[in-house]
Amino acid sequence: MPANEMSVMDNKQAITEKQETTTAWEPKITAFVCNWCTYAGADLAGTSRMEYRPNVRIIKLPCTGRIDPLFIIKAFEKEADGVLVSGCHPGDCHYTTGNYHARRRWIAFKTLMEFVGIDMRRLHFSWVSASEAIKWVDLINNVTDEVKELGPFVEYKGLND
Amino acid sequence: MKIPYYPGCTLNTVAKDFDTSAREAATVLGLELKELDQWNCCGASFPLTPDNVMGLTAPTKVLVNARKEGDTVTTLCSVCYNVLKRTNKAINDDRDRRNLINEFIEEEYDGSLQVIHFLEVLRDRIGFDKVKNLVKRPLKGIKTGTYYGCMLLRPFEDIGIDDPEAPVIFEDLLRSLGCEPVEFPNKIECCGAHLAMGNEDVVVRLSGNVMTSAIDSGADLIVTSCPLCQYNLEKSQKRLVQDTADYSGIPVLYFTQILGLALGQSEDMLGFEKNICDIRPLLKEKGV
Amino acid sequence: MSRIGVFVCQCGNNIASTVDTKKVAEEMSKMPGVVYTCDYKFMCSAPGQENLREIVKAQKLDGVVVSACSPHMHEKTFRKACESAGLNPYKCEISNIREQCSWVHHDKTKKVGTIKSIDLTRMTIERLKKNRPLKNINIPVKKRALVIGGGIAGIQAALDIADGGIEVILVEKEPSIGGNMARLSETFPTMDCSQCILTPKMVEAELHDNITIYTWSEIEKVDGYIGNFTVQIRKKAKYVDEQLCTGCGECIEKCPFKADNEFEMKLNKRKVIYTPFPQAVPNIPVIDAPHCVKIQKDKCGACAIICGPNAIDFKQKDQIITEEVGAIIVATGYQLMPNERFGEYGYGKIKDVISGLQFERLASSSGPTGGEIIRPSDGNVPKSVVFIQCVGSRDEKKGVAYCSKVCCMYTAKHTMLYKHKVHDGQSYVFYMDIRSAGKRYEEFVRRAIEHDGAMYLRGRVSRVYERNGKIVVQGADTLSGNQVEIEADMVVLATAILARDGADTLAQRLGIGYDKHKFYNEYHPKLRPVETVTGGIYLAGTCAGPMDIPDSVSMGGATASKVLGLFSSDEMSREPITAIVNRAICNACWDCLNACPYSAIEKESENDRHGNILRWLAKVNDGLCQGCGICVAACRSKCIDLQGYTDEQVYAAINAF
Amino acid sequence: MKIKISKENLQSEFVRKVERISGETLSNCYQCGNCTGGCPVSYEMDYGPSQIIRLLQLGEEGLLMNANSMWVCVGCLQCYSRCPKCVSAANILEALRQLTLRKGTDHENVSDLPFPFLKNAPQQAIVCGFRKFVS
Ligand SMILES: Cc1cc2nc3c(=O)[nH]c(=O)nc-3n(C[C@H](O)[C@H](O)[C@H](O)COP(=O)(O)OP(=O)(O)OC[C@H]3O[C@@H](n4cnc5c(N)ncnc54)[C@H](O)[C@@H]3O)c2cc1C
Ligand SMILES: Cc1cc2nc3c(=O)[nH]c(=O)nc-3n(C[C@H](O)[C@H](O)[C@H](O)COP(=O)(O)OP(=O)(O)OC[C@H]3O[C@@H](n4cnc5c(N)ncnc54)[C@H](O)[C@@H]3O)c2cc1C
Ligand code: SF4
Ligand code: SF4
Ligand code: SF4
Ligand code: SF4
Ligand code: SF4
Ligand code: SF4
Ligand code: SF4
Ligand code: SF4
Repeated sequence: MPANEMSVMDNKQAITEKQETTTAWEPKITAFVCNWCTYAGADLAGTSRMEYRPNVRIIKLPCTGRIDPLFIIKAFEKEADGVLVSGCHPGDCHYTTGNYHARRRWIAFKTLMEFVGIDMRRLHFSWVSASEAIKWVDLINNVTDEVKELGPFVEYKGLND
Repeated sequence: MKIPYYPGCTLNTVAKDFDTSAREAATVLGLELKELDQWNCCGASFPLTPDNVMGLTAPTKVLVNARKEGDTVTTLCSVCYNVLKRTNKAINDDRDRRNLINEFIEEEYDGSLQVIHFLEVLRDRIGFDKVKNLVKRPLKGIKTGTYYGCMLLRPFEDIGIDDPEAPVIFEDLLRSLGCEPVEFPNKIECCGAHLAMGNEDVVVRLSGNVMTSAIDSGADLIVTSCPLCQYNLEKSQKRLVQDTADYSGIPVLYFTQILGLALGQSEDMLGFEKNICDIRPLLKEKGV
Repeated sequence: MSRIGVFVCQCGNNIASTVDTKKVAEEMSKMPGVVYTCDYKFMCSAPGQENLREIVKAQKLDGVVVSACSPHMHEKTFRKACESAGLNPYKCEISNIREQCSWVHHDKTKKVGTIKSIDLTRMTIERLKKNRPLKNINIPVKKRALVIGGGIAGIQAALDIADGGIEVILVEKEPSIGGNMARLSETFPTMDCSQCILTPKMVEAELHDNITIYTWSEIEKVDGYIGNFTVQIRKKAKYVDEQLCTGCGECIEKCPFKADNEFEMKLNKRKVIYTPFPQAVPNIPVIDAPHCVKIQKDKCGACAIICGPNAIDFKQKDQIITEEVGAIIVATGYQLMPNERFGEYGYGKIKDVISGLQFERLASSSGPTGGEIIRPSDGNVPKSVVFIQCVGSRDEKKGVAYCSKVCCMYTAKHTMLYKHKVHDGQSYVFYMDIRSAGKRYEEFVRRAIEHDGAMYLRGRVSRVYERNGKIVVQGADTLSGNQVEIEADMVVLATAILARDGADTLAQRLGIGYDKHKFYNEYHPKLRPVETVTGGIYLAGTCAGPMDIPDSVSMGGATASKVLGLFSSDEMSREPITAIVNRAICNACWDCLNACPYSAIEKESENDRHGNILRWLAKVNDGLCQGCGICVAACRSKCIDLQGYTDEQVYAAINAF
Repeated sequence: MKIKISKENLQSEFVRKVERISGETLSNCYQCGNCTGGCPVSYEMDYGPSQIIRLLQLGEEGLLMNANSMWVCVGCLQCYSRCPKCVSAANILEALRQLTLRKGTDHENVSDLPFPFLKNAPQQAIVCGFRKFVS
């Protein structure tokens, strides 16, 4: 492990003060979302003061077409118990066809994920447009609950360490 | 050239003229219509509801037997043609139905047969040019109304013998025999089909429209390719001649009869005497 | 080690009520590389920004994280502030702890919000460490525009741009500009004469100092990108010297041979040397080479003999002209589906079954009959005319699934024109729905029915055939539920509006998208309707889909305003979020090139001193790249990356969770 | 005449059965009327083919099962051949016939058929007629 990554890990432990000791286990969800649709949809959930489960951490990308399957594997290797990928609706992509590329790749990737033994209920692919704040909220709640039921994802943790 | 031939029930009985004239004409053209060793009725209608698999078993048996004798089968009757060709396509295209039928009739048929109409044999295997060269008695000046009816043309996706709105295969054949085909609006409209059973009024109206529109367009004669069309037209002709003062009638003949005539068969052999409206005075009048 | 400053915003109480901002700042100060943290009431306020600037300078920060609202709100604000403090703007990142945290987690104990804000900020800090300073891309702009297609849409665009002081090149493939509108008689919904309103515009375009018109010309090749296109135009041989010709028309008069007249929709013949119509712009004839007896068989030559100024030149060759422009407007229009497609309507074989555009020519006072409505077959006045709508439109089986949008309206117009010219005539219209959405459009259709006596029948026509010299139209009136039959003297088909043949080839040359019907794709159907995905290329008129004249003109004008906007400064500046190839390791598999929706990736060769190609590799054209990153995910050997969203940055964020 | 329209009727077992047996999707029909316009026997039908489809779309069973349309249809496929939406009214009418015949109700009484017809008519007319009219 590179030096500064190590320090990140150490820091993290220091900062979060072992939340597990005080509360029940909570899953961690990494969300890869596109800048134009889903990120804006999530913003709208905020401006509308909706409420949803706090387990998700968003990583913003220009387009779902930018998502490398390795990002997802990496996320599972690290802290994530569930991963969410969300972008524009088909036909609505800011970059015209980016989400098609993502979807095509996703189909191939799905088989791979199943092959390497990741429960597909841990990995969600969705479309949320800039106006679908409610859909975003439902999505996060559902994904969080589902992953929570599955329990922590331990198989991959520290593979790279 | 030998070609496996499925006559179908009607050509074996009431439409014997259709069958014999075709066989004779084929001989002149250097062709043998080889009747299938074993055959049964095709069912006379292609089941329009896709859930009716039973209706496909009879025609499939025909296809199975035909397949044993070659990769092609030809028919003369448009209805048989329609039923066999569509069944064959259904079996070829639809795996589920294929399996179901095969299981039922205990065969392994895959739809690999080519079902062609005798008109296609003439057009694609012999060629109308060659037919033309063999004509001994050119039927010059005879204006023919070529009546296609429904089964020879529709549905286009399954049959595809010719353009369903403006077919020409019939006209092209008749032109090679020296006739002058005339265009008439009802050439692709229905004759009344199976309503012959139970609803004769409709048949008389539809078939009557076919004949009057042909007459109005200047036809001297109507040719058909289906015993049911032939029957409906003739039956209606009888009624019209009886009931309508200014209806003079028009000869209605199978295309093979006309073909035989042009290829030099004797008139006596062709069964012209059975027609309600005799063609022989016309032949005399036109001097052919 | 980096020197990062973290600024946590309270946003009044918007953040502070559910996030302990002080705690967040405190925790962040423990992270390696972070040298300064604080929390502040309103970061975006003037004092907030001033504070940021001062600290950047004082602390010599090389990176800034602002934990505040969505980057869609204030990323620009803070990047600008950093820039003015001497920090590269792309070394400033926003952590969204308001929309993504304080506003969606209402826990008043601040526990949930604080933990999440810490996570989010930490992820942003780690990401920031991998940020490289980037510079905005400046692209010089060539302030000239190209308009392809001289229909009403193209003419309008050209005039508006030219009036804005910009030079325009207008390329038209026919011998005259004017397009389909030049064929129309009168136009709905106002019924003004088409020529009367179009011709002045054509002349204005011809005389405009800023407009150069190339007729009888087509686009051969397009290179470059927004602001910098190089276009090759094939100027086909007219066999008439445009400099010498005075447009006297003697040659046309003398030419003894004729060919089908396409402008008149083949209703009559024209000479082999011709101008398509009397008001043609430019008024210079062309020779239809395939039909010219001199060119084909070296006989005749009558036109050359009569021509006073010796303008006829049988040896003229096609010319290729190269033009440099900064923007391109595509306005290539439509064509009608040929009648020959419809067997049940007589396959174009029944002479008196005609298309809508043929009817326009019959009704036009400058048309082949001088505006008299007569049958093409025998010249008689038709006393009963059937109009059939939706022919080929809304027909998935034999035609196209879409609605052609203008035929409901022009059919109503046709019934009026007919009534005005044949007072004792009766018109019938078979329709499925009447689509007359638009200002004064429904009123227009009602006028045809109520005032001009058009008989509207709701139903499709099944068949049209000839019987005893009449045309029999057999269809249904679904409102009464009956089959109906009409004996007509003439039938007019409102055939579908299609994209032009060859529209796809032109699109490929331009690198713009088109749908399955070959209509060009707009960037966004609602919000960017006149732009294409390719920067600097715009769409006007019916090449984008069926529409009428008012819409075509509006689109023409809208493209002009886009072009004038683009040309308002000498350079374009844009975010440097573009792909970049690692030249050392690219193995030229072209996966990126095939994936890029903007054709922004080019093949580049590396040559030795003698010009021999050593190897190929991918190269990103910054002018075209939109920064989607699709190529990055496509490249299996990881040798292309997206600036601003590099793999390194993304992994840093993932790892920091 | 008044037709009562309700969700139950629109999605009734009957309507679903017709769709299943015919293999056609009723909602594809946009009621252009082309089938009725081209049908050679629609003049004789209580409801033309497009009206039959409309009644099915409305979930109305009584009117169409009592109509003569299904018995008059000659199966000529002109309707399907020209339908811009590739809907086959012929298949739908066949399905209605099947629904009646499968209940054991014959449309023609075999013993009523005139002897000359049975003697002279082509076999195919008889076979086909039986298939269309007799269970
Ligand atoms: C029968 C009928 C009647 C109508 N009546 C009315 C009416 O009354 N009122 C109304 O508002 N609308 C009416 N319309 C619609 C109207 O015709 C169109 O909205 C309008 O003409 C569209 O103009 P345009 O410039 O987009 O296309 P077009 O007029 O088609 O012009 C396109 C031009 O581009 C040229 N071109 C094409 N390809 C190339 C190329 N590759 N390179 C160079 N040049 C090229 C063409 O030659 C043409 O000159 C009618 C349409 C029809 C069919
Ligand atoms: C129910 C419904 C659904 C629709 N759905 C769609 C759809 O799905 N897709 C679609 O493309 N279109 C849809 N539309 C149409 C769409 O709403 C309009 O096309 C569009 O909103 C028009 O925008 P506008 O800017 O012209 O007018 P407006 O949206 O009306 O904006 C005008 C603005 O001017 C302000 N204003 C008015 N008078 C003054 C004044 N004197 N001084 C200063 N300000 C003034 C008003 O407050 C308002 O903010 C729908 C319309 C309706 C009614
Ligand atoms: S920067 Fe954003 S979060 Fe901070 S005060 Fe301004 S609006 Fe609120
Ligand atoms: S080419 Fe000559 S004759 Fe013809 S219009 Fe021009 S100047 Fe007149
Ligand atoms: S040379 Fe050609 S264009 Fe000139 S008059 Fe003769 S045919 Fe016409
Ligand atoms: S505009 Fe009217 S006539 Fe034209 S396709 Fe649409 S509905 Fe049919
Ligand atoms: S980032 Fe997108 S636009 Fe740019 S080169 Fe890659 S795929 Fe093309
Ligand atoms: S995908 Fe990668 S290796 Fe292939 S050409 Fe593009 S940059 Fe080079
Ligand atoms: S032709 Fe087709 S779409 Fe039109 S009414 Fe008949 S079934 Fe419906
Ligand atoms: S198949 Fe039946 S419904 Fe269709 S056109 Fe023929 S008779 Fe009419």
